Amino acid sequence: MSISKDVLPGDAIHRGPPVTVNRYGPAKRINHWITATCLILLLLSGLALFHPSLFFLTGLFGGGQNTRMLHPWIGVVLFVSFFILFAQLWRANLPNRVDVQWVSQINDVVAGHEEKLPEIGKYNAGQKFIFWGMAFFIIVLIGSGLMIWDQYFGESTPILLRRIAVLVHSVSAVLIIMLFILHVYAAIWTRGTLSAMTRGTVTGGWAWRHHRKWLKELAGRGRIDPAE
Amino acid sequence: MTNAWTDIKNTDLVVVMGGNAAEAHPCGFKWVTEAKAHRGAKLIVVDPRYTRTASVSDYYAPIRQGTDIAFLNGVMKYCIDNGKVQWEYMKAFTNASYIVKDGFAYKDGLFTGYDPEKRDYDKSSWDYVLGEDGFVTTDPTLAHPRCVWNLLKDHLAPYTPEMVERICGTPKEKFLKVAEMISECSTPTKTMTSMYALGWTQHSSGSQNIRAMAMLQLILGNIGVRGGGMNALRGHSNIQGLTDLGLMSHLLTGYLTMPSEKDETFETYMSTRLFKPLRPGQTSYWQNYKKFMVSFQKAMWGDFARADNDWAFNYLSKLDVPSYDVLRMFELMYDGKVNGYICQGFNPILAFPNRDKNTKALSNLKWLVTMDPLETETARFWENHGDFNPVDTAAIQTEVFQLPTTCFAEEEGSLTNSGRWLQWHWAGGTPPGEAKHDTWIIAQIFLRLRDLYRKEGGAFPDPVVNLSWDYADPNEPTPEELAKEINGRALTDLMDPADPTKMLVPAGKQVLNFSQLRDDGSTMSGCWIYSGCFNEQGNNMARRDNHDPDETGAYLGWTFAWPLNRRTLYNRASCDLQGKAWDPTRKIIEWDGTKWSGYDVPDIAPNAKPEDVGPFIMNQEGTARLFTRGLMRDGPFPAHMEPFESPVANVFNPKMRGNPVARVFQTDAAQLGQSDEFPYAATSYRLTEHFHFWTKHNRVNAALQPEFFVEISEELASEKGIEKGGWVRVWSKRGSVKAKALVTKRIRPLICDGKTVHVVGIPLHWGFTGAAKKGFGPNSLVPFVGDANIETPESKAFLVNIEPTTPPQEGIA
Amino acid sequence: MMDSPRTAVSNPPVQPMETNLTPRDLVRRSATAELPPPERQLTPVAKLIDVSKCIGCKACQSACVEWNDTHPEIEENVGVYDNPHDLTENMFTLMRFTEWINPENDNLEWLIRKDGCMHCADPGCLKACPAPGAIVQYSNGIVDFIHENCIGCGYCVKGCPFNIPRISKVDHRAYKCTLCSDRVAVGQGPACAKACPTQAIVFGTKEDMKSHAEERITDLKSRGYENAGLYDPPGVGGTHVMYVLHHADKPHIYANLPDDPKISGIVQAWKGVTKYVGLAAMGVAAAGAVLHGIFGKANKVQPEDEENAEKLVDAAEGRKEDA
Amino acid sequence: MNVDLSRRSFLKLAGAGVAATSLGAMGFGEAEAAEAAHVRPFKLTTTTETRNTCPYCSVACGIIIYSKGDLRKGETADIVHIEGDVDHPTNRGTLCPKGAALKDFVKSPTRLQYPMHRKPGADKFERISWDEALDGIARRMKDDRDANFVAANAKGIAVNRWSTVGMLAASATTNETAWATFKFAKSLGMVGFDNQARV
Repeated sequence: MSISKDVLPGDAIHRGPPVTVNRYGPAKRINHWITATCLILLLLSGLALFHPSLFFLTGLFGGGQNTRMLHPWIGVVLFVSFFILFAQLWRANLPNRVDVQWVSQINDVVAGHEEKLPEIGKYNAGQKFIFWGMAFFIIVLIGSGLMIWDQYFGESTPILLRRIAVLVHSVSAVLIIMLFILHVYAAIWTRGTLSAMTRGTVTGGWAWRHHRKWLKELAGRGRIDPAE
Repeated sequence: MTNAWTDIKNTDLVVVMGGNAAEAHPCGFKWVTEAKAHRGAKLIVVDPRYTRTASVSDYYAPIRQGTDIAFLNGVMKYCIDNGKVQWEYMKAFTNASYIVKDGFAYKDGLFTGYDPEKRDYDKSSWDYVLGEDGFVTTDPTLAHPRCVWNLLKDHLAPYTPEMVERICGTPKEKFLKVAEMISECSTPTKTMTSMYALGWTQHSSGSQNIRAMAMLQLILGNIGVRGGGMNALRGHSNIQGLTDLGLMSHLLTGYLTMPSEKDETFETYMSTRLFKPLRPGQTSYWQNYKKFMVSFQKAMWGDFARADNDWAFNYLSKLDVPSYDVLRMFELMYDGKVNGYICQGFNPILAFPNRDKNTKALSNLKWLVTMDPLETETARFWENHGDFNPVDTAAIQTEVFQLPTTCFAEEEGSLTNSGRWLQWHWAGGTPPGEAKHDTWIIAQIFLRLRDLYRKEGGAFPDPVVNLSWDYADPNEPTPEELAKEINGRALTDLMDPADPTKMLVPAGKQVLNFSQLRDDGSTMSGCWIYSGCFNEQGNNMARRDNHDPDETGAYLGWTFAWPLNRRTLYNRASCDLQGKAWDPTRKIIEWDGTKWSGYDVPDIAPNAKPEDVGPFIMNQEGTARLFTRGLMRDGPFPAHMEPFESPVANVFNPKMRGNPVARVFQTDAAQLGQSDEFPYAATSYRLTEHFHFWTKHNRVNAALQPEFFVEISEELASEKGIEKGGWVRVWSKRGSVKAKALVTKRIRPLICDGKTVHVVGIPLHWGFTGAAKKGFGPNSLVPFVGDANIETPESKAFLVNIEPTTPPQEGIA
Repeated sequence: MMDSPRTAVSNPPVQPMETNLTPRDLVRRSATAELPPPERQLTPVAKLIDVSKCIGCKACQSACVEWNDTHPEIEENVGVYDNPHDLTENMFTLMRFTEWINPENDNLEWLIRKDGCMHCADPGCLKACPAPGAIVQYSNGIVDFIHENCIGCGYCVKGCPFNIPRISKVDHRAYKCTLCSDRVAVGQGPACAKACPTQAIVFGTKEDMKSHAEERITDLKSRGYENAGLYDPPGVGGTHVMYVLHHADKPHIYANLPDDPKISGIVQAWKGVTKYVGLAAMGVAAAGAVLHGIFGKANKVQPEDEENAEKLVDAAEGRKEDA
Repeated sequence: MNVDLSRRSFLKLAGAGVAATSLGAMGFGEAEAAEAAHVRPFKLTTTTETRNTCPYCSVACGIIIYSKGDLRKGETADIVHIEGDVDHPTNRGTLCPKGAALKDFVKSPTRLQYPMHRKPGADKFERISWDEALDGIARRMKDDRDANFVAANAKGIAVNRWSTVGMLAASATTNETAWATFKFAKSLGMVGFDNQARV
């Protein structure tokens, strides 16, 4: 059962040396980067309106009026973009028993003692956490964001709800930004990860080290192409 | 108004009945709030609706529309029964002590002498007993059973609080509370002011509504005093001026009257107007009628009005009917007897009763001229607007000329306000397009007509070709020229009658005021009561000194008030028989032993001794009339009469419909509805956001009150299944309108004579032109009957039915 | 002549005049931390709305539209007198009508309240505003929107305890009553107060307005309104638009006038703790990441991992070939 | 004539009012260094003032018309604002919702600008010249008066009645216009001549 969840269409191993593994195809990578760009733009434009000391960031968008106008539209793009990604990745991110084990050994994770951890499928619990966290906050943000998108929906909700919405929106924004930091940092800290979203491939060693179960499943299912 | 707007601050009690001052006259109503804030004055509102005036009142009592006389008679009775009368004032300044002829009586809702065929009274018994000296016999003790006071008490006897409740639907305890508050003003140091408007006039018994309150005010001693009076809040900026200047069928200027066919010669005309005093030593100012009349004729026709041609008396029309008022003219038009009509800034298609009849009447015209700064429904009466004006355009053969005029902002001249102030204003803007001043248009038509008569001759050209028109530029007389003509000037040197060597006014100079007018043709004056407005001192209407010594509210240096710059009429009555102010804190004028003087221009000869000369100098009696003899067509006392369309019968005479002497044309009689078919009592009114049919052209006011609606009670709404904001159809025997429903707690059903009466309120500001949403006016529903004395239509009380409906259709049907 | 309180003692000037409200008279400026204290303290002003004198004529609305050159829409009648139906970017003030049956005597009272900006001493709109200088408060108490600086985010709407500002659909800027700051700056009172026929609206120094209110309250009490009082709610630090109410014990009967208005706790949380904690949290997270990056050991793929992978692949290939 | 009025004397007169004390206390009048506009620029600056009277009800409130351009100097005057006249004893600067919006009446899109004519049966107005309109009206009036004038009654008494053409006079024209209109209508023997006071 777990095989079908962990192995996504397009995942494949190229024989080496060195061995490389296709982790994300071009469509997913473009999708990811659109989402990421949107998130960064939202982060910048949102922070500009979040605290006066950051208002200067509106300059990046051509002034306050434009920032106010663009932010919700970028949000809509992000929402759509993210959920196209979501539709493709959610199954691989369903939690399983191994995730519990992984979380219980979080110290080993942080310390880099991966040899002590169980073998991981395509995503570890941390990645899954980020995935679901993103999904959750994006829904919350788009929902609360629509309520305070005064240009179109200003009068469609009562003022109390709008006040709650604005608070929820900013709290969620803070949390998603922290999630974002974690995501970025984890990608950097775990060397070799970035290439998954740039070239679309990781090295066999990376897959062996971090997602051995996924690699084994790929190998087991014969998803191996000859080296170029 | 007998008093000025600014005088209302001096009152102790404001009674708003027959009007809605806060909504229709907000800036005048300011003075009510001032009296409340600074004198602790109280405000009473009696109205079928809880209006915005009521919202700031101290006491509100509901009343069924058209029953004000019963209410006021009830209050008078309450005051008399409880001794709340200002006895000294009433005895000295009214005709209470005058003895009335035997034979005068009142029974079954009718006075003596009623002829149902003619719908008129033989008024010969409605008169005083005259002594051999020609003066009225009086009984100052008021003991004589035939004196006015005792007849009045008899007349008022049926108007008990129970009867008031039965007729008016006003709960007894509310009526008693109002009566008690009013009766407190019978002391010399407490005054009440009456502020009324079309809520009293637009009834078939409208004149008697006002009389009833005037009588109450006389009994309480509130006429002529500061903070008192009868204050008619006139609706338009110069409606007072146009009436003063006699732009009415039965009038000449200054309340001189048009001759009738009975006035065959100038002598007979004058003989019925030079009223002799009915009591010794009284002024009876109309004895000067001839001076004003001759001066008027000289103003009209100059040298063509001479002693040897009876001052061109024959140039004037002689009426064969009491008046060719608007109702009669539209009746004639409806009958095809009128060919042409000129509407100078008027919108009869929305203003006159029975719109359907008006539309047919206008369709019978050969031609119609409208002069207005704005589009009017009248100018476009032939244009189909779906349900809003469902006419057959092609079938209407009336030719229409629509002439664009300037508005207030683009013209100069004076307007007479409700308090009789003539205020000059200046032009501040350039007229749009080719819009022209009314005077230019009138002059142009006149000059063309005069040329045609000079060239072609025709029917009696004399009054036209000989009309005084000696203006610097005949094409457009200037406001100053016209104002000077109204004031009048000496045509020959005027010498002092007391000292023939002393010249009062050299020939060609403006007279000081009407006291200098003569009946020998040596003076001219367009309108005697306005004389003094523009004399050798200059344009007094443009004066702007707003000082008010001792804050009496008089403002004598501000513009000009007629007559003679007098601000409070009958102000002599503010003093007792010794000439001292009834209330020293509210002095207007006082007698100092030799003359009258004070804050206002005395309304009496300056040297007239207080004990000798009565304060009501325009009356033959010198006193005010609680009993009017034959001067009013429908009775010398006000008696309860139902509206022509009433939900209940007249309790005094169930067979009597409406005012028994009011004129009803045949076709209109057939269009009167019955309460079984039309069970609800409707009334019409204006709203504070709008001015008639003008402000619907204005985007701001259109936004403040955008769409036609009717107001009904929650009870009627639930009975009829009508929703707040839903569409309703309201219809009478004469027409049907569609409106939004405004369901409110401010209208509650009344119980009258045991019957539940629902009131339907219909405001009047919408039509099919302008910025606001298209709508209807109440006049579609109003019956074509008028007041018995003055023919003002009964727009305030009529019957309708109501039901929920679908929205009206705009497109051409 | 002066027995009546009224806003205007002289007609507006037409000669050029210096404005009396300058940027140097600001005591608060939205999204601006370091505002130099004003060189002078203007006398606090206030508009007093005596609900008991108001006749609901809407002259204030009309005068407001004309002075501010706004263009309210012509709407429909929906069975009420309130028109337009709500405050809009083109209608800064609005008469709100309530038909209220007094439970004590069963009498109908038609309560008419002029709604509009209250010019709070502690303005929620200004607190919420993220755009520097879009909302300012002068030392005389006027809270004004500086439209050039407004970004149209609508935060002021959420910040306002009275639900007053409205965002224009056309230029996307927030609008509300300015207390006619342009008129006050040349010594004139607001257009609404000048127009008000009964002078139910008066304007002057806040102190004068309070003492005038006292007179009015005394008068109302003498007429049986025992609970007459002044509405100058302390929850927002008092206001520069105050009401005289006949029933000051229950402001809510006047078309939901808040009984005890405060800047919403939610808004306080949003602009207070969230802003600081949020910023701190994000900062800590970022800093933590950086520190961990610098001082922590990166999780690197080891050569043996690559070898293992190759072995795995080879094994798998082997199986494949074997098969 | 209309602008040199008693503003100053009036101010002196105005001693103890709420506002009199208030406005002085607001610091108004102190010279300020020129600074970038902050509040909206005062829009009546350099306009021309004209005293007028509100044309609606007969409280007859004093108003001031503010225009760009001065008629008295022969210029075109475009009305930009209308406000209550503080010097007026009745309204003291206040105005009702109608009066306060007078500018929009003057500037109404449905203000008439040109003489228009509707032919019998036609479904629209057509623009005509003033001369055409005035000549046409005069001709029609003369023809009708000549045809239907009643010079005398059965007894041979001159009655001079013309009842087949009527006129309604306006309720908002000046007294001076009314007097000219009165002379015009009554000299023609037009008996069906009434005004708004009737209703």
